[in-house]
Amino acid sequence: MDFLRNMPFFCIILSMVSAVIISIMSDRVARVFSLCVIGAVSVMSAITFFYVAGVDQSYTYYMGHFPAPWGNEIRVGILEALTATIFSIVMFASVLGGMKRVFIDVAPKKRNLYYIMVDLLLAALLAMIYTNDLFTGYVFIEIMTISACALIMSRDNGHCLVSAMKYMIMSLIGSGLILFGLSMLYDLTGHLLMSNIKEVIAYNVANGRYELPLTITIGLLCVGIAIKSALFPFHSWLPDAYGYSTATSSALLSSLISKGYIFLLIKIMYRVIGMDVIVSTKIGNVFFVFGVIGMIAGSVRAIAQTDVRRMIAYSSVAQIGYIYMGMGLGTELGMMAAIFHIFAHASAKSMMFIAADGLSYVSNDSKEFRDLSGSAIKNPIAGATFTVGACSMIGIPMLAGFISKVCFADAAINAPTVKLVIVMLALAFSTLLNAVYFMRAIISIYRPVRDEDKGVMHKANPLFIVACIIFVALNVFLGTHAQPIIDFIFEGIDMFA
Amino acid sequence: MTVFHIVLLVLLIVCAVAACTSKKLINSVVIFMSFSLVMCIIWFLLESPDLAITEAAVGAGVTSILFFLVLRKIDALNVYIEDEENDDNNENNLAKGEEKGHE
Amino acid sequence: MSKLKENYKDSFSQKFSDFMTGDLEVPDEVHPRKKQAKNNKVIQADEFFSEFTDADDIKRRELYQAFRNRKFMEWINRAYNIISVVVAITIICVLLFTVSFLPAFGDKDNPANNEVSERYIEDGLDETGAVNIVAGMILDYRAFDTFGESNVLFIACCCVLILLRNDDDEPLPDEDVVDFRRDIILEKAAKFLVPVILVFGIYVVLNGHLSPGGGFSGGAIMGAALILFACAYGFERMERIFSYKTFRRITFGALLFYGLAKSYSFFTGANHIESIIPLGTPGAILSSGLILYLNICVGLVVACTMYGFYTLFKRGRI
Amino acid sequence: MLKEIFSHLMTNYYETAAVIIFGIGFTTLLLNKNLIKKIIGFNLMDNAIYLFLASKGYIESRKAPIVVNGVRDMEAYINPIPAGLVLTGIVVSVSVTAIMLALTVKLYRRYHTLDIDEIAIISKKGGI
Repeated sequence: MDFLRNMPFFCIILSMVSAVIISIMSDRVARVFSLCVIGAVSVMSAITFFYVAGVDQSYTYYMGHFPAPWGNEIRVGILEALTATIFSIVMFASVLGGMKRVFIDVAPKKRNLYYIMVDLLLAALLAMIYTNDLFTGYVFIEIMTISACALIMSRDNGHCLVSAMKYMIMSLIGSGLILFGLSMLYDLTGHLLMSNIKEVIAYNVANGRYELPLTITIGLLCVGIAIKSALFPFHSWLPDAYGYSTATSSALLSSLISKGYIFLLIKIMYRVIGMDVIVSTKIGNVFFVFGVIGMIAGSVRAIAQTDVRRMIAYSSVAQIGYIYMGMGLGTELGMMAAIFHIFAHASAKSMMFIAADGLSYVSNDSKEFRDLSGSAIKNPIAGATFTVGACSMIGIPMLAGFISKVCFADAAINAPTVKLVIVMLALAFSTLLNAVYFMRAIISIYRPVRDEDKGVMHKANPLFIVACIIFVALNVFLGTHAQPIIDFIFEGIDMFA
Repeated sequence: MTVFHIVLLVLLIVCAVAACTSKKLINSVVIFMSFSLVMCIIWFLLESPDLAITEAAVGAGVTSILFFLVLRKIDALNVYIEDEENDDNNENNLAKGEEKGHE
Repeated sequence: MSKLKENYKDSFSQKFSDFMTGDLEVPDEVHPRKKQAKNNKVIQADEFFSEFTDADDIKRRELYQAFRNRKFMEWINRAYNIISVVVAITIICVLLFTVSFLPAFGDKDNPANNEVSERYIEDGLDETGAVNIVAGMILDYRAFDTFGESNVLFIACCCVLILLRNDDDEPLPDEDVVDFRRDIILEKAAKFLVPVILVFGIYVVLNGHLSPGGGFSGGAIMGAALILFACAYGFERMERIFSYKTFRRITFGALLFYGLAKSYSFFTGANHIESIIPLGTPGAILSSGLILYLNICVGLVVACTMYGFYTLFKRGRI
Repeated sequence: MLKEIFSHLMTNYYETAAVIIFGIGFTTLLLNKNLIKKIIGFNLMDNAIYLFLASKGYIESRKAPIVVNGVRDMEAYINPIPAGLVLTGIVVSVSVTAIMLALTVKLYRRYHTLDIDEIAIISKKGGI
């Protein structure tokens, strides 16, 4: 049992214990310590990824002295390690980029509490990616919900408190439904460990026992997670939550938290209930329909926004629709396209929130398009990052968004013809809508500045520049070196079951 | 023995309905406290004493204290919630509640 | 050509170019002049809010009433109520219909009574040393969940700190002074009750692995004892024994010990190294390995958090 | 068909009661606009789910899972797992209730009302 196998365990425990340690630090030390922890976790996740890719099969790691169905267990595969690496890199860059804004928005005494939330969010994300036990997943869903709510409300103005309350109400309904589905699943199968549940469910389905309760349980779990990850009909809390909180919070919320829930849903589909049972219950079509409607409705609402952050928030409603559409196709290609889009959207969306914050910092803290005009000339780094993020979301080649759109089209071709037509139409129409509102944003930030305020070029602080470079590098890497990542995703999916 | 179980469950449902439909906020909080106590007895009947002690100490104890503190903090101890139709009645109550708070 | 017309302002091309450049004319009453951030200082919510007099409240309430009383809104409210009742009833019927298909309540050969619970009951005493199998299961078999669990409490306390804690330099809220009237009856009762509750709480925590109870319930009882003491004797005397500094140190120490002890046992378990923690004779107080110390840590965290909730809600400062 | 369903419901009467209370909590959440009532609705929903989960572990005529004078065979005790899960759940619902109550106090200090719709409209139009 060589030493490298302990890496995921070290990541989770390090981020949890560091959250406890930060509680007695001052805010400056807490900021640096939290950044080091996130950096260390991303390095360790990369090491785990290369180790698992080398060994080429997933392994389980006992949390405690007792084997799986009795004690807790985490299971490390290629897909989990890849997701953990990309998520921790995105979190590192988001926290680095938004650091100055956190020190403006959050009250002086409460900044180290903010960094406790960031670390526990990382711990919850890693635990949800790696866990092989459903109830551990539920406990860390709760930690993620509370820390996300704390990230929203840490900026002390009226809008944030109202959106935090709305977010709390919607998420608690979601986690209530998840716990209800989980307890019914426990009642039907007697296990909480994912692989054991799958065996008992396969046995039940084989000789037709408990047919109806299983479908209801799948329905409860899927609706619960859809509410928490803001799929189309349940997305009313998302624009306020992302639009008004500090830059780092909205970057973390939009790119990591909703993706953590979707990753848990993929794990439930493959490892808890089994892909064949899921396809037979036709739940995929529900995701497909809501995903397509979400794509169109999210983009249409984004056009009508005059506030740049609410526009980006509505566009992430559309992108979550893309992911659910990919999952709804039901084929392995569709799932691969959905997972790649999780990575592409995570890197592009947080980049745009951080860049939008840099732009509004230059145009006296106003987020309206009217005041942002010409801000990209004053703050070129933020302008360039915003443009790269927007182009990646539209799907300009050489960037991550383009590859995910190609994967979606590729998956649609192999899907049944009805879905093929719908996907192609939805892709074309939604890309056009994306282009309209993102181009408008880019045009307005690059408009020539009126002569009287030809202010001096704003020198962005070095940390912001480093964060932007990491974001652009990650996006271009995902865009150009996509083929190895797609192969790893395919291997990961086979290893997942 | 199951009759006792059923009686407690019916009492639980009655408490739940009463907690939701009661007009005064303080009534619903007190009824919710009794809901937790009945729940504590049910845990005991379901042969899980750990849950009984935890529910009694945490559910009935601390949650109710927090509810009363919040009601005290926002001077809503005597707020009377009408149905949506006659909202104006609710206004002067809130206003009345406020004056009493500021005396 | 359109520029020559005198009213080119509302011609289509001008509107479209306005739309493209985000220059939309926004009527002033939709976006009333927002209060500019004074010299970019972070505005404390209450100080910003205190400038609104009661007149503003009533004006704002008319704004809300006008919005609500429009015919259109009445229809929406009635429709919303009907739809929500229908949705709730369908959910209840669907769930009741599923409950009738679930395995019967309380019979022996339910799928839930399989080899998992069999090992907990039969080997629980030997492997964890805890007489109370539930405590053994929580703090040894499935310890990772419970570590996440005490982090949920810690994070909830941080949330309430973010929301309700006003800065130390701010003067004590006036109701704190007015509110505390020496109540002889409460004081005499507390003089007798507080030690009894505290001893009972400590008993429940220490015997967590022998009798029902354990970290969570014992901690809540100790928290209740602290709350009663603060109620009866006021915050000044409480401040001497339990200030914010001790609160932070206790929470930090307990959770750090819990984290390190549990990561030691996870690490030794995963790498199949024999852990050096003795299990002791079942039934004795110092018996079941780490469980007793973990119970004490969880008890301390829960007691501090419950007391912290009380003081933060009561006067915004621990 | 209906008779058979009703007889089944009578056998698992604990789960039926739990689902009814879940429905009551859910209705309270949807119908009431007052924040305190919504929080009470949440607590009802959570307690109902824990009742549903804990009643899964109960087995007729068996004792609580505390080893008494060395009796260690499985027939004597009920299933301990749901009790452990519900213990975790109770603490989760207390923490969530504390956070939502703190939010309610902050919202009341700012908007002087407990009606969430009124708060949302005022915060959108009033701009604070």
